[in-house]
Amino acid sequence: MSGDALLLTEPFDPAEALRRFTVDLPQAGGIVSFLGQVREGGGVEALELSHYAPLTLPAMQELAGRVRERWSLDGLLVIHRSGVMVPGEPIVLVAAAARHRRDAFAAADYAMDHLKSESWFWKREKVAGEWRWIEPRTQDIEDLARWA
Amino acid sequence: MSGDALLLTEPFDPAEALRRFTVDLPQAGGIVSFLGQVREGGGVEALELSHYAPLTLPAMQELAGRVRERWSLDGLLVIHRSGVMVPGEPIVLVAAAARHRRDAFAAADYAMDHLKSESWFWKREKVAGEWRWIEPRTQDIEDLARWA
Amino acid sequence: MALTLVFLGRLEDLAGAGSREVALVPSLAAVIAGLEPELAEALRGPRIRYAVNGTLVQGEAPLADGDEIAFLPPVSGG
Amino acid sequence: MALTLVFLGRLEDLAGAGSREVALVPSLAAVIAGLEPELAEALRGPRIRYAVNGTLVQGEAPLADGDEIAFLPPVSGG
Repeated sequence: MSGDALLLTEPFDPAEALRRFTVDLPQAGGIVSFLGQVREGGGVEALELSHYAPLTLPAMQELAGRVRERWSLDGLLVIHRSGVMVPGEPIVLVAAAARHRRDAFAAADYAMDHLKSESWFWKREKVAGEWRWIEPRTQDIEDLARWA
Repeated sequence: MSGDALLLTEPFDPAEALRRFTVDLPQAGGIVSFLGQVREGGGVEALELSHYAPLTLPAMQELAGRVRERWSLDGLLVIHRSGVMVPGEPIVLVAAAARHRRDAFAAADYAMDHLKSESWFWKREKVAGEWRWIEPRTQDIEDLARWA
Repeated sequence: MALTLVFLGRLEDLAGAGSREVALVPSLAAVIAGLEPELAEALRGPRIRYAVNGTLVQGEAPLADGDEIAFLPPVSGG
Repeated sequence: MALTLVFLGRLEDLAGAGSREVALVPSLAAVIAGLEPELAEALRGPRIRYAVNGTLVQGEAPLADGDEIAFLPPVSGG
């Protein structure tokens, strides 16, 4: 099965990543992708994600394995950035390829809900030159409850 | 608001279309895309979609308008092919950009369910040199019922 | 004084072409009655829809010279 | 005979650095007790998790020379 979980410390090109993912999967009828990027606006000058190497990538790989078990997929790709990013820069790309559209949508949606709430990333953002940590969000817990 | 509904009679590059869509939307936190392509396998040599010009594109534009009303989006893109396509070739690309992830997922999912079931396209596929028409599918009616 | 008929999907196979011209008659029912029996029967099917000049019509519609009548079977699934 | 402590997220600000070395002591409780009071109190918070050499631990864990102990606050939302 095609696909992988990657933790990158440098910028990446999501369109190119998606092109490479898709070209290997002519047997898939549908490919759903989610791209998360640093939002422009609200005075945010930069976003920094820190990770803890011994936990972060293994947990991403474990999540990818769970997604593959739960849905019938032809391929799954999970790319997550770490480090400092500026507005408009990609943070995360998830792509799920499946024979059936519903499987691809559900797998990408599930992967994002769990990446957002479970992944070992700590975020801070820079506003007016000051860094401040971003706390957990209630919405993420509600998103997770959808899959119980 | 960025985005459009396009009916194309020639091949297109979904990765490039998605890149152009995304670059104009730095204020969007998340972009969900669905790419449907002609599946390789099952002996299908080609797929032909025919459309009826006075109805097909206006209905796609009407659907895009409905999606924009129903969810809070920063951008929406709907591209659909017509004509003869070979396995691996893109048929449809839907992309929804939103501040919030859930809106982007729901809008792309809804747009695909309605494009598949309501759009004025008639398909036939070529297997072992013979063209045969593809009939409506029960699954599409079930998919639609999710949004009632 | 003519009408253009457009046959979509598998109706094209039954009609032998994607479109044809016929002499002007005043109603959809009269158009259909003037066609080959097998094609006419298919066009009267409960799931066939009609458009006159690009607008869907229910039941009957008055016809005029130059009108385009499209016969639309159910669209194909995904 | 030393331990490496790693402070993630906002704990890094409280500790003044992302990591530090401390002398070997036999338990997590003893490690925390040896730190500045404000930092120690934060590390005892109910939502802080611990990992020893990359493995999450519940409550206590025996410690040995060279162990890396990570203090993990709740991860940030999306």
